[in-house]
Amino acid sequence: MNLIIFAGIMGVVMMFGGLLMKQKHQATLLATVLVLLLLAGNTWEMLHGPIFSIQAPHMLATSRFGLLINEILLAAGLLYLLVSGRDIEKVGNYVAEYYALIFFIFAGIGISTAYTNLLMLFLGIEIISIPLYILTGADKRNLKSIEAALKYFLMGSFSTGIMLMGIALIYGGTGSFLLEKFSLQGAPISYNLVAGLLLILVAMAFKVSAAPFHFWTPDVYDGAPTVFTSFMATIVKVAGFIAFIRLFEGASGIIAGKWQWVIAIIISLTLLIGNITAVFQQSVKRMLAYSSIAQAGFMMFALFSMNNWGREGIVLYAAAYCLATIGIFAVLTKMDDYTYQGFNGFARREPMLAVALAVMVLSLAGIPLTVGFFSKYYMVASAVAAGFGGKFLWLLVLAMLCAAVSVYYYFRVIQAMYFKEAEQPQSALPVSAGFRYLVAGAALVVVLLGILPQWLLQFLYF
Amino acid sequence: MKFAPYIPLLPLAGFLINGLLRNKLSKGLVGIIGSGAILAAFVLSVLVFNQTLQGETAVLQLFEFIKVGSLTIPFEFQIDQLTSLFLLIITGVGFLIHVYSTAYMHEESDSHFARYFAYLNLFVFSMLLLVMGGNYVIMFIGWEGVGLCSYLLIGYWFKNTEYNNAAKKAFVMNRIGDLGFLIAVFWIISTFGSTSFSAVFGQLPGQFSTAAITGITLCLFVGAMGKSAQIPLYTWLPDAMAGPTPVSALIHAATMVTAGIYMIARSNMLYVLAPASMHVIAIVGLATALLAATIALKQNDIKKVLAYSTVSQLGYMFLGLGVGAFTGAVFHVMTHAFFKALLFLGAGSVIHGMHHQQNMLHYGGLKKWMPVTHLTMLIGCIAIAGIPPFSGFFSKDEILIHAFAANPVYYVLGMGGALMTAFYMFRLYALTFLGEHRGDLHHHTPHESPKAMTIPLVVLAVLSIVGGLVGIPELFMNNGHRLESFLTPVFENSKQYLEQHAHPSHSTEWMLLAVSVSLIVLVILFTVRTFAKGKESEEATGLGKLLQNKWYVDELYDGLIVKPLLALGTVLNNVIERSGIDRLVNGVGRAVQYSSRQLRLLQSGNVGSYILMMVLGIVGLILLVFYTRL
Amino acid sequence: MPITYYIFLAVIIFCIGVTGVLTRRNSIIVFMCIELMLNAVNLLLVAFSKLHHQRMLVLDAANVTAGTESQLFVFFIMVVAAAEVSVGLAIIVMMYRAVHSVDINFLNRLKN
Amino acid sequence: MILSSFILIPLIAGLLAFFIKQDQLVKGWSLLAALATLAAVLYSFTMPAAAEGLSYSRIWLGSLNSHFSLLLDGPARVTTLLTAVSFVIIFIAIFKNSYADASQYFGLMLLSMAGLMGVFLASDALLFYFFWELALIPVYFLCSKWGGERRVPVTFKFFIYTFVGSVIMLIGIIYLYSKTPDQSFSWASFKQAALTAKEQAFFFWFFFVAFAIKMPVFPFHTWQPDAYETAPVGTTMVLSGVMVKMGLFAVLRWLLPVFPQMSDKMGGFIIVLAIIGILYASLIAIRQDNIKRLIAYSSIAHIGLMAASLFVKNDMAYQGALIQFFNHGINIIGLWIVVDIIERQTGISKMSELGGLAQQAPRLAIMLVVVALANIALPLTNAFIGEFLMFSGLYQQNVWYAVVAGIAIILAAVYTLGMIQKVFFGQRNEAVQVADLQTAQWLALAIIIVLIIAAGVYPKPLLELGGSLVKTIPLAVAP
Amino acid sequence: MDKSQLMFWFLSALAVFSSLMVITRKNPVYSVLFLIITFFAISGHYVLMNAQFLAIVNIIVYAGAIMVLFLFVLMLMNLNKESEQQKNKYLLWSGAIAGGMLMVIMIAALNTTEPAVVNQPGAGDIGLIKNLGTKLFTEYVVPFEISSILFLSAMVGAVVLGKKGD
Repeated sequence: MNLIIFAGIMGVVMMFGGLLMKQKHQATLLATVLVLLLLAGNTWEMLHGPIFSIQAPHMLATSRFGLLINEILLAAGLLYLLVSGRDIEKVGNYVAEYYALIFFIFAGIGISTAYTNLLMLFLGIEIISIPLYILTGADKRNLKSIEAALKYFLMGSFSTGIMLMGIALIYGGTGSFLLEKFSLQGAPISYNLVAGLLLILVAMAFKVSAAPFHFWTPDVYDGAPTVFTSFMATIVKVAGFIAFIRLFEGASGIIAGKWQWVIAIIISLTLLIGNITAVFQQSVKRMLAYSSIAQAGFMMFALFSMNNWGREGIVLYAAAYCLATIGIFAVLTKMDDYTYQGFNGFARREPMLAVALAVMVLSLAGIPLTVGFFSKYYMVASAVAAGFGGKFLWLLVLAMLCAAVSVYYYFRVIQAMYFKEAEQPQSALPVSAGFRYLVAGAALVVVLLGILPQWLLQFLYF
Repeated sequence: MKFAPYIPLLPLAGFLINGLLRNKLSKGLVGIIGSGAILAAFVLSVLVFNQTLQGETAVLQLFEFIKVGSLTIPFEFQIDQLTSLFLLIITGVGFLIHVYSTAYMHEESDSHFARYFAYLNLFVFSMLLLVMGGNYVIMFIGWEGVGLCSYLLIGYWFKNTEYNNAAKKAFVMNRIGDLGFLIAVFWIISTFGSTSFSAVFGQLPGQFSTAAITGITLCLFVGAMGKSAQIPLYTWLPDAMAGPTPVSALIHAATMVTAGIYMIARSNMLYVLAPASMHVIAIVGLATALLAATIALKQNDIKKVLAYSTVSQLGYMFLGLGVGAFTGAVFHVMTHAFFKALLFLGAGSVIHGMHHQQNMLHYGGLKKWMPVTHLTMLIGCIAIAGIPPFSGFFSKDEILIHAFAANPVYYVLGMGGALMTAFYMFRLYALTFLGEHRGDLHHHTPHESPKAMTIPLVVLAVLSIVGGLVGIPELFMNNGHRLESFLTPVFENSKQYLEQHAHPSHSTEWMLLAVSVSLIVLVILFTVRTFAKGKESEEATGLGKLLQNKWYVDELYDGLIVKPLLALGTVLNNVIERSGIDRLVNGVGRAVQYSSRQLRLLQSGNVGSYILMMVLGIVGLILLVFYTRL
Repeated sequence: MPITYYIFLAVIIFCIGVTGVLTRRNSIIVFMCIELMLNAVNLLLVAFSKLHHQRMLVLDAANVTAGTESQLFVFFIMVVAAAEVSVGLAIIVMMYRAVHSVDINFLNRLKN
Repeated sequence: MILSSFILIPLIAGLLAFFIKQDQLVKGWSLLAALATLAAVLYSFTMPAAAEGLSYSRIWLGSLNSHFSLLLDGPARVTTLLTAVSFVIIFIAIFKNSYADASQYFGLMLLSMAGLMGVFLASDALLFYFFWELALIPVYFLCSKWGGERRVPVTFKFFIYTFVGSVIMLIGIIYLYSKTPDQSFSWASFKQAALTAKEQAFFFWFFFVAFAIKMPVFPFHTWQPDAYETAPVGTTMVLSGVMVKMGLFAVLRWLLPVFPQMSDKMGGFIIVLAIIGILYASLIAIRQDNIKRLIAYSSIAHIGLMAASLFVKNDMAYQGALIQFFNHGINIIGLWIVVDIIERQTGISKMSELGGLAQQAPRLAIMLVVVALANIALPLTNAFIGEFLMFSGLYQQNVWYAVVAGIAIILAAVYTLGMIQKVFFGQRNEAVQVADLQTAQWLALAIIIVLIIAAGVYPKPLLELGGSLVKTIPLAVAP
Repeated sequence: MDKSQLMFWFLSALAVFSSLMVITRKNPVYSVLFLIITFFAISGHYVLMNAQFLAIVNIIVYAGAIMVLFLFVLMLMNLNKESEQQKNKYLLWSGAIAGGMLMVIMIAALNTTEPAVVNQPGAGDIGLIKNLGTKLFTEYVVPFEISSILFLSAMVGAVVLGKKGD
């Protein structure tokens, strides 16, 4: 919960820092330090309790789960700044402001992982969304960026409208904005509440780009400056999921037996559309956009089964997905050519990065020995553990078949890197050795967590 | 008896030495090693024979070969009278043929020469395993081993594709039979729980269903059909003449092809309990004897005539087995080994002398160049035609008499076959040795073969003459049939279950003998007169053409079995595999790509349509939750 | 007035807003339609506020502040809407500067 | 600990191999690692074993109740021995071949060896799944990078195909896990999983499909000929010699004991499917002109027989199949060595373009003939024992199984002899030049031939290695 | 029907009518003006429900500030002419139908048989500034403070996006 305060303050610090600093990389340095501080603060809170205690029981409540997710997202953010800082500097002139926005987003993430009141959810989502609209349009010279920002903004606002309608109806049904009020099972079910829950579900599905509310995702991810796509697709998306899960943690019983069907249909649509459409893509960036939809389909399993397995799974998923996607995007931003052909002969060009990328891609595809496997594993296991293995077996099979389809487009990256030769010999990427080691380190973490996922999960329980 | 296991080991050693050192050894050394190994084996066989002659038999368990659950298949040898007789035939005739080969194959290069002897030794090894094996599995090892050697030796001149095809055909046809054999073995295992002869026969007659026994025996007979070239699996044998002639003599006349007879004689206990199988064997044997004889009538290739003759003679042996004349069949195996080996080696000598010309129409009048060959061949012809007191007479007569006892029709048909045998053998003799020479004398002058070839001929000729004396029928001499009394321990148990036929009276026997011998002599005289003049054209018409083309059986098989199977293979490969299964598999991939192309169109780039989808999604969800029952 | 009337009214206005979003191409008007949707929500929230207030009064006469929270929520919606409008209009202006059009379908490079 | 060394030696050696830059050194290193593994395997055979075999267990994922547990029982003995021996032979055979990026090639080979060992040893379902994939991934890289023409799409098809199978299996594993009495992945618990008849029916197929694709059994086999054709030959040897045994082995360890009723009920159907596959593949093999595809189809036929035998569930078929695991692996590696020699020197793999090679390379021809004879299960070669027992077992189950499947014996003779004839015999094609065997290849083939004959003449040690069916699948046999 | 009911129907009709005009007018300026009328109608509803604070805020913030901003932008861009030609009739109709469907479905779904609680106008004074203010600065101080972040980011956004050239 301290994250909200610290992140807000640091956002302000960045804003003013921007006035003082003349050099772009100073801003990056400052931002990195500040994220490190955030991370340290959050770690402290996780281990020893909050530094400031905010007494707002009806608004926010910390949970170990939320803190762990914050920790993961902050670590991912640190990695993100370290590997992509240079690219943020290249987007435009307002580097400090970009960082400020990123910190504001972290404040929003802090809210999303700790809210207990629909108002806070609304504010949190908006605090995340509004800076993102701006970041999407940050590359003003690029028409794609403008288009993406406009699309994102209009559709985002529309979904806000839907969400608000949902909140209003829930209020009509329960007379409260508190999660606990409508989470109570066995409370009289009003139609307002059910309709409201559905609408809010739709709005959240929009945020995490679940089908059929995902349409903004490919266009926005494609159009936004690649560094910010990386941020959006990973950290923000996971935060959206946490908000989603918190929202429905106890509410799934309200729609009684139909909840699983609703989610199952959304999951299957998401998986199918995400995976199948990704097959066709020629641009790696756009492929990653569809892949993020596809991964969202898997993450939705946590909502589907609503049990501890799902929660553990989402923790792993957060780590797996953030690490891998940030790594791939970091390399992608250094490339001139975002198509698969651009990766031809990459293994010769950058052997170490190629290995790291391969590991990350394998992780995204869910191959064992990478954390991506366990994240998918926990998702399927959650559904089985919840007792849906029989009735919804088709969903599990579908999910697994979609995972197999995903191998198709992920492995095209590996194929390009390792088995195809570039048309003309290319020099190494213009990156520092530190960058290479960082990406490789991330890949190593992916493998280590793939062998011992408990190392991460134990933080949920100690 | 202790040294019996060394009998097969000797040729195996010969095979290994000649095979591994084939580039290092000289031809002389190779010949000595190859023949020496067989000679040593022969000597040991004689010792073994001596012991069995005194009624000593043994089952030697060497080591545990296969042990699975309750089933144990030891690597065991069974040495008894039947075995020792075959040992003698195999090693004896084998040795002669080895000696013969040292001269016949002398034109080959060193390493090929060694390869040839290695194969021959391997063959003898396998054949010995076959006859010594104490259970059906060991027998099967030899059974397939001889098939392999036959394959290797038929395709010995591997540059020639036709020879290779013949080799392949032999192997595959043998394999068809082997499958029958294998199934019989499985059946035996499931019925008797063991494959050892002693254990299996020891349980008989027991409470076994006739159906099972009949099934087993018929399956075994299928194996025999393949190995001993019976209808319908006989067509490989004539083609097998592609191999070097000594090989034909050894494998495709004297030894391997009689494996079927050995096996059935060995399994006599089973067969007597399955009369239906016996009938089948008799009929198939007789049919084969007649069919092959008719084909032999019009063949012009000297080896082909002999080959069909072999098929025909094997048919007689099966006839004998079928009518319960086990001793007669074995007797005929023995005499046939002598005179057919002799004939083949003689033919080989002729071919050698004629510089690998095998068409009899180009022979004629060879007796003046090749006196030894001529004389020995004549003896062979007489023996096979069944003129007393040559060996063939006694053995064939024994079979035919038994056939008469079983069914006079068998006798009449068998007699017809015998007449045809006389006809084609003397046709061969006359076309080859009598009359004017029809070949081109300017290029090649026929010559007599070297000593290494003629001596075995002479030895075999002597055996062909006197070989029959071990089985002089009761008709001529009381207790003359030494062979029968020798083999009694093998067959005595089964005798009581044999279908009992009234044995023809002596007077009937005398009459039959007189008629048959005189008919044969008549045929011989007619044949020699006709063909000494060389009256035979290349082109035949009518029935002759049918016979010359072997009743078109090969073509029939080709059209009925081979081509459809190949076509089926092609269909499976091109249609089912490529356009069916694989297409389906690839189709899944293609369907995904297709739907990918279609689904991306949803992503129209148009905010209005995106939001439209969202609204429809909301509508759908509300409908789902409020208005459906799940 | 029965609460359902308010619900219906809000839903009708909300859906008119949705229809506007679906059918119009001028991004400013689309944005205005979204504002219309927000207002429909606001209206509904205020109506529920009254409903809830009265319900709670029946149960607990001392609870005079029941229902305040949804009016405060409306307040926050307006706050957020204001922030959104400033950003949204900035985006629209940015687009207009670049392509001299505010048609949402004018820029259509990102698809498939 | 000795069991872990089966996996760890190749794993560590493989990882280290990536850093050895000298080609000869890395080859020697790999051979050394394989030999060390073989030594470990052989040493383990001398160790006194409990009734079920050697085992080792250590906690791995506590919260999932998954253990790093290994079990060396009868089938595992055979397959680990096969793996160790095969890799030794393979490394010898390809010693003289040159590879671009040799360190990567050999490193990946060793990694796949570690994966294979793991699959054969794992007695924890999750661990098993891990190794199942670990064995596959290196092969994917090996085939895609060092393979022949069209290597990328072909390998990809292979990969996705098998991957589909394994993810389906993963669902089964997860589901069974939830049904085990103690929520554990261990083999013992899986055998006690309480499943309803319907669940058995479903998940039996989930597992079977994964294994069937790996084997491959008709009609899941279409990836295989293409993959064998394009993969680099060392990898093809691994694929065809060892990797196909994964599926068969998995049936023994994970399918039959876990789904006893279903495997009884469906056994007949699967056997029929396998037998159809045997004949089908044999008939297709006859029509192949490409020698590699011929061997591939021949392998499908052989594997089909083993698959059928596993479902027969009597001792003869079981032991026959087990011994055949080993024999088939050795034999097919021998065939590939010969094919490799020919293809490397001539660049031709079409039989119609070859011919008469026996004149140029007599030693090679003899070696091929011996291996080919083993391939058609001639007595006194190793495969005879296996096939004899398998057919015998099939016969005990149903006469017609043995009779119909037996036709394959004949067809095998047809295509194998046809291959020998077309490649080695007949008129020599002057344009095609083949030198005779080099030492390394000679050595590899000699080892193979010694094994072929030794196992053919004295199969007892190998048969004893496998143990009896009752020990492996006690539940299946109990009424 | 008393006065307040009459007012309700009038205001409702006005709101629906003017919002319909918002989405049907070709000229955006008219749309803006009709939107302002809608807002006024909604504010009227607020007054009816004794939520004066919100009524005032609605008029000042929405109708006043926000709508003027819209109008300003429109004028700035000189978009008062009808510049919008809907090429895709299909999309237009499907949009209209989908919107209508949503409406029907939502109304149907929300049409409860719950006992109709009459919303008496004028009852309760929770809508007064005093009550709201107290609550806002006690219980709702956290969101209130947090919304400042929202404004800060909106401000930064205006700078980043609106500033010309870079």
